[in-house]
Amino acid sequence: MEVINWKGIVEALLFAAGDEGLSLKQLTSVLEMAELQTKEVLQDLKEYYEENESGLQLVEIADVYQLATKKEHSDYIKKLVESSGSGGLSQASLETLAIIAYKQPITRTEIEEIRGVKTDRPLQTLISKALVKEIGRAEGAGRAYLFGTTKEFLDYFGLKTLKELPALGASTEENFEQGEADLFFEKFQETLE
Amino acid sequence: MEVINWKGIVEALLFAAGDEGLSLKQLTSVLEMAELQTKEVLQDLKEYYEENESGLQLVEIADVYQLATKKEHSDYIKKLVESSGSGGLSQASLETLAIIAYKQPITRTEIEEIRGVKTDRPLQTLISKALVKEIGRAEGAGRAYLFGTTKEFLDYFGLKTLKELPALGASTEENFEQGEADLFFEKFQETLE
Amino acid sequence: MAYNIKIDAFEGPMDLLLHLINRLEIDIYDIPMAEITEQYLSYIHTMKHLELDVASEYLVMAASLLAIKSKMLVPKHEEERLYDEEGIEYEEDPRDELVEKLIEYKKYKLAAHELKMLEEDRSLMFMKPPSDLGEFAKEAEMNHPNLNVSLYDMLGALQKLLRRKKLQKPMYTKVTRQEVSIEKRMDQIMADLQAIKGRKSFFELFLEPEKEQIVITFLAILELVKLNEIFLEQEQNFAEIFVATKDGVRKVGSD
Repeated sequence: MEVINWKGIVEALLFAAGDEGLSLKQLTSVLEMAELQTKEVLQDLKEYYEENESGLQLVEIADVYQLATKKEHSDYIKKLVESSGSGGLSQASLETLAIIAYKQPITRTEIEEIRGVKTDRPLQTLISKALVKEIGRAEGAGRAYLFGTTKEFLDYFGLKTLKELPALGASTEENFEQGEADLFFEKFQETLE
Repeated sequence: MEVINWKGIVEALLFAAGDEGLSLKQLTSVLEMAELQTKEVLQDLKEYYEENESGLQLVEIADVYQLATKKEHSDYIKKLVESSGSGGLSQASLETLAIIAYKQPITRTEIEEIRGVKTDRPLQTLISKALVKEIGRAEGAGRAYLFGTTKEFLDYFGLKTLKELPALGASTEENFEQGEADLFFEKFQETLE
Repeated sequence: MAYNIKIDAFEGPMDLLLHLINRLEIDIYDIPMAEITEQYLSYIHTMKHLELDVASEYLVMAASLLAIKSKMLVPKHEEERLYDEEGIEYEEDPRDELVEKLIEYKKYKLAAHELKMLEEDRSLMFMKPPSDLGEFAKEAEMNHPNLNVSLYDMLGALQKLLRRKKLQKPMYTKVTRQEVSIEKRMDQIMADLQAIKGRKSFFELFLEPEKEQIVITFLAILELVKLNEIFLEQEQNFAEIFVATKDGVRKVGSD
């Protein structure tokens, strides 16, 4: 009989889920086992990290599990952030910039919905580098700031106008736009039938 | 004397960097050690993942080191994903991309000569997916754009560098086009007769 | 849409030719022009017959196949004879250029196949988004654009994000896919409202951030309103919307 490496599977799942983590429920349903068993596997993983020279740890907050780096290594991570701060834009900043470029005007909340993570920092970086600026306020209760790209953005990427941005392919567009309207329409049709 | 857990530190750093990855240079500078030593630590980490029941692996893609989930766990992770459809590139895009990858820098006309068909559309798709970019202009009257592959291309196919592309024409055709082998055998027989 | 079924099976005349060569088990270095031309033309006729839009490239190829075929029928004249370096006579084969092109094309078709396999293999690996390291960073660096990134880096980042995002969707989809029907959702909403015996914020009904779930909930609400099972209240424009049941309504779907 083949032994299934549940611990490894859970590690892989949590890793891929990133900062969002996974709830006990989600894990249980993916693993197709009882919650109690899932908890046991999680406990195993936790101990594995503690006993080994791993740089990771398992964190549990309100039944949501996520992987994180061990506190004792934070000095090195700090160094990493400082050393990469000087040149270039981080992946996070580039993602944010792309979203703003293609979907402006857009609020921070909307950007975060697309990225699935907090975006204060990258946004701050982009503003400080003058690639992005506030271009107005959204309507509605919050009156959130709307962001857009600047003239410097165009200059920097050698574009005359925003229209010169490469068109996103249909499949990209689809992922990006969520296809909400279509789904809506489909469901409506179903109810009509 | 306290022993520093370099392996754990590198794991934590790579974890934090996520799919942005870290170059050997970046790691070396954060760890403040010689490149050779950094490489040793990376090797240690790699072996640690292989030997243990970890769900992770260390990969080198697009010239940076990254952590990734082990392939054998992909079934479970896919359960977390919305049915993503096939998602892959179309045959036309793959052909165009293959020609560009092996013959870059290359103009659109040259690609079309090889494929024997118009190639605007696939080229557009590839550019919008950031797999291909303009890398200059050809000499001569038209000054046509020259195309080449991007860093994202390496990432998309999990290659460390362009040198890792499978050798052109060296691939075994057996499982590709059935009947070829038979044909070869027939010919062989004929020459024997 | 029917006429769109399409030549998609082939990536162009070269691809079609390779297919024919393969199917007819022909030696690519010794193509029987009459046979292949006939087959090729019949294929094109079929496409036309099916009212498929035959791209001009296919017709151009048809013409050159016919040209090669006729060249091969014409006997050689003395002055056209060719000799190699050692003075040995050889024939220039009218098929040479075509064969060369076919072989070249085939090479890349195989390479495309290899890329496809790499693509599949790569899709088995999952990466993690970079952690938010804001807490470690000092104040935003004010150094001006000497960023050393290109438009393509930005597009690349976007593609990475989109690839990754597919994974971040919470599990609800899979669960709800197994059909939380509108009827069921209507029941849930009613039960929910009856339990609190008061009104509930409209938005609180949309707790699961999954688009399918949102759509179903929305349709369920519309349906309930239509059936006069629930009321929607809003005190003024842009104010919060509330949902409430009538008192003592029967449960939807219970009859």
